[in-house]
Amino acid sequence: MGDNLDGANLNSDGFETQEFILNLGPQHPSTHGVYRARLIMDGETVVSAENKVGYLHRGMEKMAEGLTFSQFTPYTSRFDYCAGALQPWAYVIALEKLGGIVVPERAEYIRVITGELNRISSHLLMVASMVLDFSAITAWTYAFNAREGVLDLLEAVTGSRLLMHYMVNGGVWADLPEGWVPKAEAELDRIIARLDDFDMLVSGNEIFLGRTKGIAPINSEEAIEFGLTGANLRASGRGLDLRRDSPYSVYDRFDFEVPVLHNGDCWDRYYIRIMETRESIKIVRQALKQLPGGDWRAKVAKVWKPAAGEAYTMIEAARGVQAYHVVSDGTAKPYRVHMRSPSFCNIGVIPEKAPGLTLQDFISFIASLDFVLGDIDR
Amino acid sequence: MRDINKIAAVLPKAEVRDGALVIQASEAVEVLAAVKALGGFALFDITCVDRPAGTPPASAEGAVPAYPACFELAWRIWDLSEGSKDILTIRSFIDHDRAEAPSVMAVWKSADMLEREVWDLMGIRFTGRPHLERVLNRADFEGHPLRKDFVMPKRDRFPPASWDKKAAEGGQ
Amino acid sequence: MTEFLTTVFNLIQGILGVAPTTLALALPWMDIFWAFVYFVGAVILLIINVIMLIWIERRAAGFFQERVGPNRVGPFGLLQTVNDTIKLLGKEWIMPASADRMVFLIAPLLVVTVAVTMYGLLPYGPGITPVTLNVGILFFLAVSSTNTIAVLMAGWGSNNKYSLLGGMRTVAQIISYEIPMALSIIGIVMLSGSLDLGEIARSQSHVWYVFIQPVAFVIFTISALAELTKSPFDMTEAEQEFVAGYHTEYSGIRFTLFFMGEYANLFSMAALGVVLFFGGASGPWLPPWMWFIGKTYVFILFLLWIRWTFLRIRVDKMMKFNWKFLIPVALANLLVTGVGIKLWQHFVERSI
Amino acid sequence: MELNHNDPSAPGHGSKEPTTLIKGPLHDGIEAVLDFCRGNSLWPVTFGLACCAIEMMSAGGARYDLSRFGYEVFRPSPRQADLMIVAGTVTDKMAPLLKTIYDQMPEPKYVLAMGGCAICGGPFTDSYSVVQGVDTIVPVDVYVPGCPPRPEALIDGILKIRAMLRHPELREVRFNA
Repeated sequence: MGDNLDGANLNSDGFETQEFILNLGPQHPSTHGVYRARLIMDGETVVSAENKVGYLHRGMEKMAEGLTFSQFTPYTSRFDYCAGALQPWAYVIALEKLGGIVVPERAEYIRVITGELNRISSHLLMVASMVLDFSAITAWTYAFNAREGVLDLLEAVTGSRLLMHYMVNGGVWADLPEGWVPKAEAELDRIIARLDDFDMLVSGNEIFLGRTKGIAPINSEEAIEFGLTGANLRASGRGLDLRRDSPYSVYDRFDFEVPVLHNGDCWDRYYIRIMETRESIKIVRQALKQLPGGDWRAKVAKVWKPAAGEAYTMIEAARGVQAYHVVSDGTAKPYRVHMRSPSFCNIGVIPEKAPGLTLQDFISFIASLDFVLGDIDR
Repeated sequence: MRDINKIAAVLPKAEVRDGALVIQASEAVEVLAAVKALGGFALFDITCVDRPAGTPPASAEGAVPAYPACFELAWRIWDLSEGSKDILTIRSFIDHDRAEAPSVMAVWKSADMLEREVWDLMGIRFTGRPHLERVLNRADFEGHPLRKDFVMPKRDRFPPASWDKKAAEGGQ
Repeated sequence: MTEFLTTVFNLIQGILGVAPTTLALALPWMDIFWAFVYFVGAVILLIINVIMLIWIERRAAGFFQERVGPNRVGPFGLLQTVNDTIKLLGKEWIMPASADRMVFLIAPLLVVTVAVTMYGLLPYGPGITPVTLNVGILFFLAVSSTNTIAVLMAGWGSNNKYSLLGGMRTVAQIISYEIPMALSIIGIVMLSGSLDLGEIARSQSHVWYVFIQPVAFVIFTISALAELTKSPFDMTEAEQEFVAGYHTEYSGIRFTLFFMGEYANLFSMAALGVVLFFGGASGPWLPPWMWFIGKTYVFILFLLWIRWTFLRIRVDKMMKFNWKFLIPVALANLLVTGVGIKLWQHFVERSI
Repeated sequence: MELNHNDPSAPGHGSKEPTTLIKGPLHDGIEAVLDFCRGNSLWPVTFGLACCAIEMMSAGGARYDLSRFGYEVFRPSPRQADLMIVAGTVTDKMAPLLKTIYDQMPEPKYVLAMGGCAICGGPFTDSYSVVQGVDTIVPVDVYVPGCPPRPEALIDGILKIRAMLRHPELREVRFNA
């Protein structure tokens, strides 16, 4: 221990205390991947925290410059790997904007269906891994059971469980399989039942409330100041949701609510995911009802060259507002692709809010922010 | 979207070009603070495009005046006001030789992570802010990968010899 | 089956009873001989228990989590733990270069020693109490708290921050929760009028103390969970915070010893609960020792049920809960018990 | 520190001599029993890097239930683990730490490279910051291809390690290949 003690000082009782550095991560059970926090601790209290990320930096933005526009589409799903079907959406919208492609209506509906299903699976993963940080392994399996149901549906459509290369430039990669719609409707009931099980087991649990209520509250001004988006922002009392406020795709045709909670503490950030999951299920049900026939993919040339220009598009992804800045110089390869990742901005709030939390609170805090390292590090 | 011309009217140092505000990089703090004072805005993203001399600059509507070689740095401001959830772009063109811009961390705290990212990947040095250090790449990484003149390091099957014990211990 | 087991048990008992005389051992040697027999018995019981308990824990976890659990090695996966233990025996021993050697090495041994000692005190049935002490319960509590030292030694000796934090937490937790546990036991002692575990068990021949002292039972269960560092009080390991707590740096057989100690303590603590609240080895039809083991396992399953349902509590809330709620309630319970006993003696017993 | 595990003289490669007091058939017998037991209780270290880690979690979940084989004991501390599942892309920044974790594990230890990235860099093999396969850092026993591999594939990969332990001749194939 002796070598990284930062210096001794006296506490209020006159005892000599020493602060020490604790490296939480990159290999740590509760950092959800390779996130590392460099904590200066006084006993079990965090004095200051510093984000150390980049352990999963794969240099994808640079790689995009060496690939064609459509070759890069599958890479986009590797950014936020917990929501692999939802991820390429902003990118393909950017491409369609650049190339002036009109997406068939059926494709838009299928995108909404797969995207929302993917949001459900992503939120379930978030609540599951959050309760796992409180060592609730049983609750974790319940959430994973619910998630498996969603993944079954997605797999039938996209052919993959996690990283779906499904949304492509001009539509979706394939049509819905035959007989999928009634199956999906039946499965959604089961998913809701499993979600209710989980909700009953965890949400009202006194210990869970004790560990999340009032921990690291972020008010809406702070949230905006730090660039928080998505569910984290909505848990802070600011009901911003691009799906409702600036509808892309066909979101203006669905009737759904944007849940808002006002305390901005860990419990709110947790519970808003459960609420959003229910809303997403609503959207999927409506989309399945309204699903039109027709084509599912616009005609796009194999060697596709958009006009020179740039597009900046944003969608409401699972972890917040995600934007793509795609610059084209008129060739088949993108000149520059930049992704504004919600997780990267969300973790900016950690150093501000961490001081004064105990280590256990810090764990619930970072779990409730729901970041994904692929999204942060790119 | 609020009318961009109205916004520009209160910002004496900005001109409207291609649906974006174009400013001198050195005035960024002033302009962004003025935008923030209008209320209902949040710094959403900082993007940067490297445009070496000779490449045709491009923008959505019409062409950006041909700068010889520049970094096209853009602050993307999210308009949060009711009913309009759009992006206000404040752009500035920075010389290749003096890749510098003032930090807007004092205006919006979300700039902290974003500026570190732009520094790491694009090599724009943001002045007037603490700990501008690499955020994604290793501390001993050479170059800024998203620049167009970045030379891909030659990689063989084996990891580079630059790993030392210090890196293994996680000390940066 | 039962009769067969009883016969075998009696046979062993007979042989052991005869053996010293046939060997014509002098009296002090006889004591040592018996001590050795009890020691071996306790160790065997401990090992069987640990194997069963880990299997039960994993299968019970599977049951609660809508899955199967280990079922490949042996029938129903019964030999999974044996398999794991043998594997751990064959693992490399690692000691960190900067560890405090002696402290690091002694800690796991101390854990098992404590566990074996506690096994020697339990009244498994009439005539099968290895060591009868008239201050049994005090000795039991005293020995069980020695665990604290072992954990602190492991945490300190590893020279690892996670270990040290985990160790310190455990010390704070175990020491604090000993108080409500002792207070809940005092009520039982007042009712039975004895500190001897066997005597306490026997005094429940009419009614189990769980019905007379329900509050004490709840307090005992909660503090037993805390003493055992089982969820929701599993602060020691707290893998989501402290990687593996005090045994982060232990590998191979030393880690196994910690693991064994943990599960052995689970049994002895549950057995203590059975002695105090469920009439010990009493019961109809079956031989007493079977009743004892059966009751203990039911109690263990109850503890595991709690464990697999709840999440981990926050460490400061745990302390607050102890000092501001559990101890006052335990003291109030003590007061009520004392007054109740006095009133009983005054009105009921006198009238009889 | 040049790490080159294709070099036969490097530590961790197949050419090392066991140093033991017991020799001959007794030693072989003990090793056979130990290997059997090792195969049935490969405890993985909790170590997820990227996308594949989510599938690793799924494998531990109720549907795929890794616990049937006794492998569900995910140990957070590498000191108590037998198996490192490299689930995801290894970057230059992460690689020294990965090596450290491998070094912290007690022998005998096994490495499973899960997914294309861990095998050879996968789709990111052209990137400036990605290690071209985890076998350039640590010796790998089993490769499970896929992007990401399904949980069944992961379980099959772990069972391949078990098969390798039960049939030592398979190990020879690996080292001679």
